[in-house]
Amino acid sequence: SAQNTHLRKRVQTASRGAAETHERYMRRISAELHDGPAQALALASLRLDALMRRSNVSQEDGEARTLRTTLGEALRDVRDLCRGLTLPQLEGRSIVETLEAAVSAHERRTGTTLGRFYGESDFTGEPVPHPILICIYRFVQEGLMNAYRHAPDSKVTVSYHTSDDRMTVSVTDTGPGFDVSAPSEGLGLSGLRERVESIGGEFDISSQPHGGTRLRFTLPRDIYA
Amino acid sequence: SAQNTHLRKRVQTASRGAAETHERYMRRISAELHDGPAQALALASLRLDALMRRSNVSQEDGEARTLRTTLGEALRDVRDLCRGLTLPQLEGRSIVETLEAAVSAHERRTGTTLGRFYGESDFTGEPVPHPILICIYRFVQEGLMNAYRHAPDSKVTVSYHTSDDRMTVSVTDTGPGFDVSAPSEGLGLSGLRERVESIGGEFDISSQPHGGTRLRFTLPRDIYA
Amino acid sequence: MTDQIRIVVADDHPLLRQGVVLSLVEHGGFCVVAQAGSGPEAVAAVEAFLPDIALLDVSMPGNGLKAAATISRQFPAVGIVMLTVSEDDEDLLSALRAGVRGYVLKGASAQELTDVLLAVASGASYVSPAIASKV
Ligand SMILES: Nc1ncnc2c1ncn2[C@@H]1O[C@H](COP(=O)(O)OP(=O)(O)OP(=O)(O)O)[C@@H](O)[C@H]1O
Ligand SMILES: Nc1ncnc2c1ncn2[C@@H]1O[C@H](COP(=O)(O)OP(=O)(O)OP(=O)(O)O)[C@@H](O)[C@H]1O
Ligand SMILES: [K+]
Ligand SMILES: [Mg+2]
Ligand SMILES: [Mg+2]
Ligand SMILES: [Mg+2]
Repeated sequence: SAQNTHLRKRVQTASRGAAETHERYMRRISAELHDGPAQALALASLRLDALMRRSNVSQEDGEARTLRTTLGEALRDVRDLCRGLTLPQLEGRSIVETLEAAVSAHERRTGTTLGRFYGESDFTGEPVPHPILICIYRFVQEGLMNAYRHAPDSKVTVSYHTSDDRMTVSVTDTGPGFDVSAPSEGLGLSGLRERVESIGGEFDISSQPHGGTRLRFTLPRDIYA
Repeated sequence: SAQNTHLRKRVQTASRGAAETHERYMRRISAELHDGPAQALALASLRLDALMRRSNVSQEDGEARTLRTTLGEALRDVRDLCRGLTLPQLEGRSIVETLEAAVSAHERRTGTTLGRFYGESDFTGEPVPHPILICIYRFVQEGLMNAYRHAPDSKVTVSYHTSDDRMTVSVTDTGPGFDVSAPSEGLGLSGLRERVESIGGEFDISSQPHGGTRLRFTLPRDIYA
Repeated sequence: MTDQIRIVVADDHPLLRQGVVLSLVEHGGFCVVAQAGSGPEAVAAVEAFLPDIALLDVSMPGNGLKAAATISRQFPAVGIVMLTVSEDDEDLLSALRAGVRGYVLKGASAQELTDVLLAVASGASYVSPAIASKV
């Protein structure tokens, strides 16, 4: 019915709105971290270095070195946090470009090499709605980070397929697998499910001890095209 | 129709899920800042004097003093950011308790005193869903912060009314007002509108130059009770 | 030395805890009788050593404020000082009401830290003006 369609649209509009708002908050936090603590930490490290160099005991002083290392690590933490918070510019990109942005960022940061399997049929018509690109990027980003942390040294592949009525993105690894029904403190997978379902997609994890892990994100074509 | 009700439920479930996920991410960021950079900065501030003494740098040394100030500012930034990110425990509270938590936190932080006008009929039946308490808290928090920043030295009041079929929370100030149709870089008001509408509420700003500002959040009873 | 102030230091951040301990040792007026990395460890250390002061991080596993409440109930003679990143926590207010004698904001210099500890050891309370009006 018309009212039905209207409500369905509202589900999607509300969820997409929430997703974009979330990203804007994240961007803001990232900017505040970048402009405040990150600058101050960088400055403090530099000043400490200069002071230590100027004085005579510096090079052998264990505590001074610990302090410098600690500040350096704090700065790296803040930078990593900022990076995780900020999305690259995705608006107007295709799905394959979005996947590639996430995959190559991960390769750069971790120094690993990933497998790609992008179905030939990249999208060529209407631009894909921004919240859907955001969701795809976050899905790949979290899937790859999980593989990196929980399935190190395994073969990791990102793939993308389309059919007449849907597209599917998956992240697979050949690592140790895990019990998907075990309760977890992690935010990653539950947050992803939330995101994917809120834009009308399906989220599926298949994993078993020693059998590797596959995350799959399926989206009906009428939602993204 | 049944399908209609089903979809309406989905709008609400999706939006509430997104709101809670958002808060969980914020809490996570806050915890990471607290455990990493905040501790590192605290250590540096604590040990700076001893290090300077050992390195024969005087306490009056200009560079050492700048370093101390820098460390202090960085820590204050981190502290402020953490505070804005973390919500107090709201689950199981009533609406009036939630309002009071936001109002008294603001008073404590700013050293100001606010007016309250809480309608007599606080909620006494079923617990109010957590995402709705979150939304109420964030509404009051942002409304008060805006009044503090953009309408300083004005009289600020938080009020809460209920009627048979709805509740209304508002934040009013007697400050300079502003042109609500003017475009703005701020996230605060647009984020609030997003939040409020996504849980099925209505968001309304009324303000005019020299006429003060009132933010109003109305929620139908069948959504929160 | 018999006139040293005996103190238990509890914080889950090992580097910071080490820095605190070092600052107290350098000062000369304190004897760190035990270190702890969690609330329950702190309570156990207080029970074992009955120090003059317990310096407790607010956010550590097992919750520093809970440990403070337990210590204040079971060992009322022990002066409790909280170490915290943020002072305007609602819980901190109730902790102060429940017998915590002072707090030190992380970011303090060694001098500020030892000043508060000395004040508390001599029977005074240290509460910042911002929080004092609420207690
Ligand atoms: N690819 C994987 N291989 C093996 N185990 C995994 C994999 N992905 C997730 N897990 C397991 O599932 C748990 C939950 O994952 P989730 O991403 O939700 O949380 P997390 O990665 O631990 O933390 P975060 O909140 O930072 O994502 C992980 O702690 C891990 O035990
Ligand atoms: N109570 C108020 N009195 C006067 N002007 C206001 C008030 N609230 C908002 N404004 C005006 O509306 C603008 C947008 O508000 P909004 O909360 O969205 O952004 P902001 O407060 O500037 O930044 P932030 O993103 O941190 O909230 C403000 O910049 C200010 O000019
Ligand atoms: K703390
Ligand atoms: Mg994860
Ligand atoms: Mg604002
Ligand atoms: Mg701690």
